[in-house]
Amino acid sequence: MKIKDIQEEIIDEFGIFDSWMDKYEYIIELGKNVPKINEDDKVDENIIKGCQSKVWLHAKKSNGLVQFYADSDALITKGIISLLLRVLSNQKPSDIIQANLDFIDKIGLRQHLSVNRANGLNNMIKKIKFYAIGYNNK
Amino acid sequence: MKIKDIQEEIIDEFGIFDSWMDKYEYIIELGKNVPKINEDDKVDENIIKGCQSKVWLHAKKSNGLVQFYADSDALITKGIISLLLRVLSNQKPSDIIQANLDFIDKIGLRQHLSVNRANGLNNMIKKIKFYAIGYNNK
Amino acid sequence: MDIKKNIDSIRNDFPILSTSVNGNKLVYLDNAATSQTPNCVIDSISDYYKNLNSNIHRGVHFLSQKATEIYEETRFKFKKHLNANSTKEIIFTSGTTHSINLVANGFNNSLKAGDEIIVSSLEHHSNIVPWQMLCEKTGATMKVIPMNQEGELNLNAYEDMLSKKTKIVFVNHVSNALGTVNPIKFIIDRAHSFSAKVLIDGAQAIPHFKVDVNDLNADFYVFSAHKFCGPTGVGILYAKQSILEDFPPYQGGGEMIDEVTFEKTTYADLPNKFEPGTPNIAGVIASGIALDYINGIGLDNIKKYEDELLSYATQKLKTINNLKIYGTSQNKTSVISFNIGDIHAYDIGSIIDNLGIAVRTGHHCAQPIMDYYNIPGTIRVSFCFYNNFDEIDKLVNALNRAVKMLS
Amino acid sequence: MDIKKNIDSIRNDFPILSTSVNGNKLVYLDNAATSQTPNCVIDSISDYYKNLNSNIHRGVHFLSQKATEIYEETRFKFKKHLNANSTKEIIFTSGTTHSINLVANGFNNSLKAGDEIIVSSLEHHSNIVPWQMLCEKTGATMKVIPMNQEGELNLNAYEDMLSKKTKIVFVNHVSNALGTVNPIKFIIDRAHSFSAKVLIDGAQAIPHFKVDVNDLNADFYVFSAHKFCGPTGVGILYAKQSILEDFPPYQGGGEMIDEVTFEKTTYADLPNKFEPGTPNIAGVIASGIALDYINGIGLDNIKKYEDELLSYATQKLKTINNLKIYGTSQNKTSVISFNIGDIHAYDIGSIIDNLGIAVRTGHHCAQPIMDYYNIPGTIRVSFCFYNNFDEIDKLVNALNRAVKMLS
Ligand SMILES: Cc1ncc(COP(=O)(O)O)c(C=O)c1O
Ligand SMILES: Cc1ncc(COP(=O)(O)O)c(C=O)c1O
Repeated sequence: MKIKDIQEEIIDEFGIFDSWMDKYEYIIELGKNVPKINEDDKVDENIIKGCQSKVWLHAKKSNGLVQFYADSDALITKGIISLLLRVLSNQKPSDIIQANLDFIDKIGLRQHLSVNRANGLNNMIKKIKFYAIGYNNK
Repeated sequence: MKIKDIQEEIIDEFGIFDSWMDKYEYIIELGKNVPKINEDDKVDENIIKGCQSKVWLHAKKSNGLVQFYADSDALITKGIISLLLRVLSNQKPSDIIQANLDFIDKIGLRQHLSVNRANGLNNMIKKIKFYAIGYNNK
Repeated sequence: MDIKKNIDSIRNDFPILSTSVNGNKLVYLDNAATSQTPNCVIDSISDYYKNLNSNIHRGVHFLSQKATEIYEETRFKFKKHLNANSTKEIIFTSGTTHSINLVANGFNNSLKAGDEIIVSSLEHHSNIVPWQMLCEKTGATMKVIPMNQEGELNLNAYEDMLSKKTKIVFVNHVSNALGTVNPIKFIIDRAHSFSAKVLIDGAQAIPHFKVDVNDLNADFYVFSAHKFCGPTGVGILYAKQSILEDFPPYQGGGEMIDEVTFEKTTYADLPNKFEPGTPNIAGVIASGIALDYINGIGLDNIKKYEDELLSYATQKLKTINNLKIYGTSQNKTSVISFNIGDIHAYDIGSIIDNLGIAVRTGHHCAQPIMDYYNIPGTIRVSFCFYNNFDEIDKLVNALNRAVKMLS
Repeated sequence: MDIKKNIDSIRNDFPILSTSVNGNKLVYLDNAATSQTPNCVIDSISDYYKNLNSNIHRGVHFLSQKATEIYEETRFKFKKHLNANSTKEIIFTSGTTHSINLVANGFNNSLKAGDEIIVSSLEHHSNIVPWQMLCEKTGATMKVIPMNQEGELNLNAYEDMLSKKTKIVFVNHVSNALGTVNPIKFIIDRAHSFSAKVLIDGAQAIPHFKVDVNDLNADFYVFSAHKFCGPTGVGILYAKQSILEDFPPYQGGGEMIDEVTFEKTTYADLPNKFEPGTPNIAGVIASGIALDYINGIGLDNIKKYEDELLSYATQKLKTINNLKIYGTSQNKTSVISFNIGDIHAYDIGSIIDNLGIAVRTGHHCAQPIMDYYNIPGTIRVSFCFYNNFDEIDKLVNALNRAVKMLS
């Protein structure tokens, strides 16, 4: 599925919730279902700075697509990561680099989640795009 | 005349002025009539700090009374000095030390003259009292 | 003033308390980070700019004189409140952090390799980093007073580390992360017997109880206006006059000089020597109004009321399963740091924020404490005299709801 | 906006302009010391404390996020206004004086005996004293660009003193005492050809015309909010990113660190590395509103209007017998420094103050200029875009009256 379409899908999903508490419940659910990453990948160089909770991110490339794996010690953060990964994992490097992630604003994440505060969310996106740029040049 | 009585006299004199412009005129007049001090006495150690204009002050003692001599490069300052000296010069050291200079407030000097700003007026009074203390101990 | 009886009228003094957040009425429990501002303080800032605004100390004109007078009256207010000996001992800075840096800089020339300085393990980063920088410059070394599980300092260890090599001891009066009130009178006294100087970081003390620097015999006492209902951008440094006189100036600029030529500059007397440039005039004046305001309520009343809030909240929070409080000293201010099970503090903070409840999560600029407990951070609630019991109930309900969502 | 046509409505934005002083309507001509504050700026401070007040950068809760967001948006406003490359190049300080001290401190480790730094003879004490302190610490020496009777710098002399030994040049964009606009682009360019760094003190430039740091290629550009209709207690430091990255931190504290242990502290990225502790949050946000306000009027319009005020006032003042103007450069802002005969500036200032006219008298924190002219001080009138022609007439009348009384 294309990045744009996945974003549409997420926006639709969030459309059914009336309140932010409900959205939180959903994000937490998503967080609980994120597969744990390998303890070996929880190394310092995979840590994303600027988040209040710890976030580890690493990536692989196969068949021309980039796969991202991420984890966090906080559930809400994990839920957000899972949204990001659902949109950006298993995509072509060039598509990732060019992706315009408007679903974040459309579902109200930016206003409602304090990840933004410490540039956590932006740093995650930046790191994801960095990986994509790296793979694109290889 | 006693310090207290001279102060009363000054308060009376200022009572006849309606406006501060008139008081200024009077103070300036007083300033113009202050005898110049000897150029030899205009030395740095006689300068009083904290005034926007330069103020020199020195003292002598004769017949148990202290005489003060002062000068300034600004006329209004000179006028104010002349009031201070009229009250405090030619008095006994002990009287000078104990003097409660309420005429300054009563004629409105403190509110109206910016000498106060840089503690200039206070520094003058302090220096005068210092001299008196010095002479008192001799 | 009986705060309990007057709590509604006190709350009315703080306009922000009636705003809503995410559709819920704000419950502000992040007072240790910054306190809220009463109308009288807000108005004093507006009044300043509407009637008085002018650069101080050097102007002959009316506004400048008037502003200077009120600025200096404010200095007198703080002198009196702290029971300092002279207004020369009160320096206005831009915050606690600035004050501490000013003091640390003062030791630049006198400290040397082989000297020791002592810090407590309960300190805010602002009372650690400037001293680390000083050690780097001078070659002095830093020793750390250890703490125990209750969040109290180990005074035996402190006594053992004192020696003739000790030059400076710096400890907070109250820990911002745990609320522990440290026995600073004892700490100061022991340090003085080795001729060491003592800086007390009073950022978390001044808002909550009366402090007498003369009685304490502190060499330096520092705090910020924004923590006691004052504005941002103002700090107060109390320091003994004799020490300030010996200290080199910290920053150079206008007002702090007596005469300037390109060959040589002579410095002005205290306190101006340490206040170069245009100060935060409106802020300083408003800080004085904030001081009047808390004195109007009465610090003894504040302490009594906040103690009640603390014990009510502690008892209520303990009803939550697996809730663990960090900082359980008998002598503490109205701060509670805790975690619930192994739920991340940040998850809980986010959810209760959505319910309008403002708390702080994280390391509270006191990483060494977190390292001691081996946790990434805590949830910290911190009360002010305008909080009420109802808000504590709301907090506990919100926490219960968050725990349910996150388990 | 045509200021002349809209002057009444502009004046209405400034509540202080309708206060009276000693029974006369205030005529405020001390704008170079500090400018007055429009309602929108005053209101932004009240609004902050009523709706938003919270400590920034580390809180997860709504208020903290919102305050952080607006604080950082303000940084962006200044980046854009100055045409800087990145918000990392904009540091908020407590004033110009603080900014200059921060920069001088940055050279502590790199400057050494034998190095030279160059100052202009037109500087404010704030741009002299910190560098004298730096010279004392490092053994570097200071050279002074001489001035001429018009109050302009001698650029030939400047070029002659540049050499490979020159490490830093620091000059103001506009002299606060005389109003001279210095040819800083040339000064920067020449300094760079010797790889020297240049600090421009723009305290008196930012309020009066547009400044583009990229075009100027300044290494550092500093100014204060209170000079362009903003609040007291806020300074802005622009500095090239690469330089700031190399600089050691100035003060230690919270927010400026990445990780703290007692063994070792790692510093945060720019700009936080230089903003330890709780900043003047309300003040910074209000400074952004002040910037919007002057941009709303338009700096080109401001310059044009103030030029008219300057030439009208200059012409009017010249009608007074024995009035001598100091600072007669062709390129100057709306500042006029003068004396009348040998009447002391302080006498005149006191009398016209009584008539409601606020001017500054004295050395204006620029003693070296006074030494050059061999005078103790001047009377300085300095205009802002909210002044009008009527006020200039009042000034001249008051001066005439004072002269009559004092002769
Ligand atoms: C040219 C110049 N530099 C520096 C300063 C100092 O600014 P502040 O007092 O805001 O630190 C001033 C203000 O008087 C100034 O005019
Ligand atoms: C104990 C303690 N010290 C120092 C500080 C730093 O104060 P400021 O940020 O006002 O400089 C704080 C505030 O967080 C504190 O709680």
